[in-house]
Amino acid sequence: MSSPEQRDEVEMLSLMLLIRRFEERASQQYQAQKIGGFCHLYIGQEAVVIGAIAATRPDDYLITAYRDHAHALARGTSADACMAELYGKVTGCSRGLGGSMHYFDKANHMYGGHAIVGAHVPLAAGMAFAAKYRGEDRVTLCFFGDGAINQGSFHEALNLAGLYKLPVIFICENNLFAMGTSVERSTSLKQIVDRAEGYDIAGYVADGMNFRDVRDKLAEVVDGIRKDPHPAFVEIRTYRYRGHSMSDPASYRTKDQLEKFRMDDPITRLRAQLTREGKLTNEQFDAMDKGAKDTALASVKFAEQSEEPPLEDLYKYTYANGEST
Amino acid sequence: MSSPEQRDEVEMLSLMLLIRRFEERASQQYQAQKIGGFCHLYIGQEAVVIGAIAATRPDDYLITAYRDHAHALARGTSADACMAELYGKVTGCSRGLGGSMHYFDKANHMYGGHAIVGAHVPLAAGMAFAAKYRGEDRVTLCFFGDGAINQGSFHEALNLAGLYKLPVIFICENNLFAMGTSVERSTSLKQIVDRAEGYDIAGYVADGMNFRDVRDKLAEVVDGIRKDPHPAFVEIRTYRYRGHSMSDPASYRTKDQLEKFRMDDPITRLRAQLTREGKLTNEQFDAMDKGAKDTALASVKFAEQSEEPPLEDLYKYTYANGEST
Amino acid sequence: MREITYRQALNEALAEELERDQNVFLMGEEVAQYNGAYKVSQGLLDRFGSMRIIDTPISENGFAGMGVGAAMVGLRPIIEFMTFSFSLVAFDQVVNNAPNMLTMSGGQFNIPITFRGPNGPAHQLGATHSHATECLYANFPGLKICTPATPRDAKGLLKTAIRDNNPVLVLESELLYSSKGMVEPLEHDLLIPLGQAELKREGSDVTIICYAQTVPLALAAAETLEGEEISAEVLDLRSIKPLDLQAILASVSKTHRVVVAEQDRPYCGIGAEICFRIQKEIFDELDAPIARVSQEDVPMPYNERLEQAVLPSAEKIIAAVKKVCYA
Amino acid sequence: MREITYRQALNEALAEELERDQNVFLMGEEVAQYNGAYKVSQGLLDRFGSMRIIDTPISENGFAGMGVGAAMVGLRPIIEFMTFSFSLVAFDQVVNNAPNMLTMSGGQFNIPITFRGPNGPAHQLGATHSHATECLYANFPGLKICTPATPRDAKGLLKTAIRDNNPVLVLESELLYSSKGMVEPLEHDLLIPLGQAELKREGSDVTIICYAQTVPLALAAAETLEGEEISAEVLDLRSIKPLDLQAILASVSKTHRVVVAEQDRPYCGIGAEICFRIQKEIFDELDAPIARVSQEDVPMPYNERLEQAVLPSAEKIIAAVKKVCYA
Ligand SMILES: Cc1ncc(C[n+]2csc(CCOP(=O)(O)OP(=O)(O)O)c2C)c(N)n1
Ligand SMILES: Cc1ncc(C[n+]2csc(CCOP(=O)(O)OP(=O)(O)O)c2C)c(N)n1
Ligand SMILES: [Mg+2]
Ligand SMILES: [Mg+2]
Repeated sequence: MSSPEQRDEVEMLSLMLLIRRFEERASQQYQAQKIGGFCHLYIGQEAVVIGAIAATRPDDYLITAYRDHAHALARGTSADACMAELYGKVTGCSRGLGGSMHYFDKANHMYGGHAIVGAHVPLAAGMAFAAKYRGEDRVTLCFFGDGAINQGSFHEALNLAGLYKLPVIFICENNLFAMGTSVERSTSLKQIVDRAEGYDIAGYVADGMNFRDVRDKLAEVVDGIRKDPHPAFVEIRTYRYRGHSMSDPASYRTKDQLEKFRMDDPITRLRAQLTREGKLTNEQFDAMDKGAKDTALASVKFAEQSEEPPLEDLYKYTYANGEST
Repeated sequence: MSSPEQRDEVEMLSLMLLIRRFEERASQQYQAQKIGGFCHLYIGQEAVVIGAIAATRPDDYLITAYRDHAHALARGTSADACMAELYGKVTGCSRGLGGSMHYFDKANHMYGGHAIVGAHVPLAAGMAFAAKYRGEDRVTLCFFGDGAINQGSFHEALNLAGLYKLPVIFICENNLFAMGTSVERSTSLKQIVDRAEGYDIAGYVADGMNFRDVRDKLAEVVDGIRKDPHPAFVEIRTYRYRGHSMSDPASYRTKDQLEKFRMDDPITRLRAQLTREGKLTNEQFDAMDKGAKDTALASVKFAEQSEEPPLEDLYKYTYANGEST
Repeated sequence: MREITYRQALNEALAEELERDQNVFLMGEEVAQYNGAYKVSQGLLDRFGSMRIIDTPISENGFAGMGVGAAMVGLRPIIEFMTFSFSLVAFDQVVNNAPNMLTMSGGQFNIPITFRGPNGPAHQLGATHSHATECLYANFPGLKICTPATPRDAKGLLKTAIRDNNPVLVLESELLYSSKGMVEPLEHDLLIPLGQAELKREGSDVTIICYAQTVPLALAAAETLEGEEISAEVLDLRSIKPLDLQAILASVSKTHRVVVAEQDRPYCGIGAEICFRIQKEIFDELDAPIARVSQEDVPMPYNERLEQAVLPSAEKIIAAVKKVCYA
Repeated sequence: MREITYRQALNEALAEELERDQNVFLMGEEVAQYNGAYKVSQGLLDRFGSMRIIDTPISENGFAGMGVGAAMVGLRPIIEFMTFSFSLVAFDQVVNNAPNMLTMSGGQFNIPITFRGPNGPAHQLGATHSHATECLYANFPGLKICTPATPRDAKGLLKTAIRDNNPVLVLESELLYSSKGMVEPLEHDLLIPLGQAELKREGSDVTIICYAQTVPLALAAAETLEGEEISAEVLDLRSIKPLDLQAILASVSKTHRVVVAEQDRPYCGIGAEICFRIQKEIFDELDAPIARVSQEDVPMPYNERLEQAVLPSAEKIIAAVKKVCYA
């Protein structure tokens, strides 16, 4: 049988498949107007969060922006709870009160889903501060987009993390665009990773279309942090196949660019690697893929059959313990 | 007779003297409770703003933080108007409505005096943008403290200036402390100037106790910008002899450190240079100094004899043209 | 008159003012190449070029501040917030630097800047993306605020705002962008003064004071109420600051009963201020306590049914009217 | 009981709660080595060490957000703003991340954080440094706000705030830091519930509603009015949110006349909300319109005489009382 690491890789591939199939389903249901609000898909970027998950422990803190479906699924939130959240149902991971941009799952150490660009980066520093305060060897994973690095809150958080030597990894998911704005049009820098120098924080680059590269780079970074708490910055180069949100035709980029990245698909690549290495057969892959599709489909059924949150929820969650004012 | 540059240096020295004597007087009047609010003295840092003035044109835009008396005097605002502002008199450079932290002088291109740390840095980018928009070759001088570089607004402004290639010089007056917090305790960097790298902005360092070094470094920078608009960052190392504000005993720093900088006083140094070079006699210096002292003393008299702003001013300046709502 | 959308009306206002005055420029996220997140700036980049229609990074605080700085030296910036929910990260620039400069400089620097973009809840965007900011900004002297509800008002108020010599917030509404209405022909230089309310419907039994997103709700409520023999006057404030107190007092002095329908949250909301002013000026004219229909005082939930429960609605306005009319 | 200063009372509250609960820490600019810009945290670094009393750079948005993050994973941060005027650069963290998290996460993450520091105008600090922020923050559901006026209230409310499981703003007052008052002995665990007003003086002719800096003004006014045969009741709200409406209504039902004395600006200020609530609940009890004494609606000038003209004062309160009493 396969060694633990090898098993892990197959498991990780299956998580990537789950993310993709889940989002394809979500996209379909959104188009059928079963889902409201904004909806931002992660398709194409799967190796980023899964590479990070593969390099860390389940109790490490994880926080991200609004393109967050994958991060919850990666952390073990069920597809049912994720789909139900899109439907605004009480069985959703945020009881239907958060929606696509605000997935939370405390039990699985998923600290959200945050929709104000950059505003969760200081939160990550605070979580890392708490770990250090309590003498835990937990690492905080903070994901954000290439657009977020131009926000003041990003800057303040990096400086604070550098100053207090907090155990946090700032993971920039550089998918080349913030809505319609390409990185060259948003950042006065040749490489995003160079921004870390301005805080004396070590910077790394990983190939986000390559699961193993992401995992290995992060494993190295995590290892260093567990021994001696400090922040790190990792720019992961990736691409979103879809528009910024469901309503964006993405006409600001070329077909060629999209095709180039699709050719380098992270799922296809990991599959090929595992197959080549004799760790995965086509049948196994097909079964996994079917499993992912079935789970995604079942989640739609689950969501549709779930209840709406009761009206009392409005007041129940404004203050802790349902206090009223 | 002396060449224009030489005359300039003597003039610049006399401005430095004026700043020092003015602030000594202001300090005395503050202690006598003739002046209210906060009052932050610049004594020790005179070569910074005067070096910048010597390297630029009177119509270049200038904006700074709340430690701003020197910047107005350097730009040609009269000591009378400056002192009257501290007294809150209608003859003050901001009609007594701004106070110590909010000196403004439109005619002399002094764009304030801004008291929220870091918040004026984007304004400087906007002024530089306007210059570029209109095709002017004006440079914007933006002064701020070492504490300001940890504010989000600083970061956003630098990125924007880098991106749009705006003709602005970000001048960090590094006096080693932000209130009681030393630079090593506020910034996760060995050298402040390195922060500019995170924006692909060229960084320079100058010795703020040395007028000629400040002037020459800035002259070089300004020259480049006039030819081809772009931002620059200059860290100027200096020291404030007094506490952060009038109420701060500055017990967080050593007597030795203060003495070391006092030994390197920018006025003493420029005086010695000019004397050594035969451009200034002791008599000339004494006359200049007496002139500065007289001007400062006269400004107190002027302020004391001036009127308070009328009550109508309250409503007159809430909206342009005195509109009411 | 032509029928155009609210979005188109705003677009015309921008184009006309950009055309009229070289000092006017538009800056914000996705305003240029993307033609605006909500397409309000459609076509402006092509027409006015990249020096005047400027895309920014996601740096609201930074570019709002740039606007203030540019205004200090004579330009007339229009700063678009993709939504006013995002203006909260630029709050300090909007409330400190823009409106205080004139006073702090003793009258030397007025700031002729326009901040604009959609404000208030849209549809299922959740707690952080649904803020109605009018009552927050109204607290700051030196700012002016308008809240157009119709295409005509959108065009006329935005043009006036751009020409105003003070910082003006034009709080638009995502939910109204596609709504249609009659507007003067293109060649007409439509300017609607700030601080003038408009009676959108006359009535005699009760005054419904409203603005922006609550105007269509109030009109719908009035329509229904008419069927129940209650004649409601619908007064659209159009501007929040300056507030047209005269128009309010005139209407209330006629009807003696008031419902304020507001899109913001209740605590220290716009309706509270209006209530205070009415009772202060014409206490004896009131035949019933003033009622308010606002959001519920809770963070906005994502779920559609719960969101609807939080928001003002025609039904809630009708119920409030009946209450104040003791009907 | 002992007589101590308001500053000392806050210091004791901090020390006691830091002592009681290892999860409590204090973070802000100059709170540690400098012992606080206003010396409220005097001695705490020495006693609790640098892991729990933490100096920060000038990054309000950053460290306010760190507090929210730390609270998400079980700590109980106390975040000091050197003044609440500077909280405006951290506005988004205070109004979005702190109070919305519980709703957005469907009840999973409450945020037990205390934001504290001086609020409101001090003395000649000018327009950017004199903000009274209570009405801004009161607009946001999920936040609680208290505004102690006496040393006893300062201690009891701050201790309660730190133990509360929600984000609480403790809005102190620079002008009151050196004021003195009687407070229970050190060993007494003084807790004053949020949402309970206190009658600071009984009276029968008029109710003066006040909080924070206006409490001493209201008491002085009441004293003077007594000499003129007007008996004023002085109700100190102590908390802005939750608001003790019962106490307000009880007093007004007795006196039938109200003056709200508030330290904030008028437009959508605290007094507007209170006015709305009173007339809504007990319209018929009111014998006169409700009057407010607040700041003038202008940016705060530096000049002392003009600043005084902008601020509420005992004289202005007296004039307002006379007006509502038709005296
Ligand atoms: C403060 C703020 N400004 C603007 C927005 C609107 N907005 C949402 S996502 C986005 C682009 C973000 O791009 P990036 O950080 O690269 O993340 P990606 O979408 O590529 O994952 C923008 C501008 C927002 N949510 N918050
Ligand atoms: C946003 C903000 N936070 C805090 C303050 C209070 N404050 C005023 S000056 C200052 C220190 C600034 O230090 P630095 O930038 O180094 O300038 P310096 O005083 O040395 O000239 C602080 C914390 C403020 N004015 N604004
Ligand atoms: Mg991106
Ligand atoms: Mg300094």
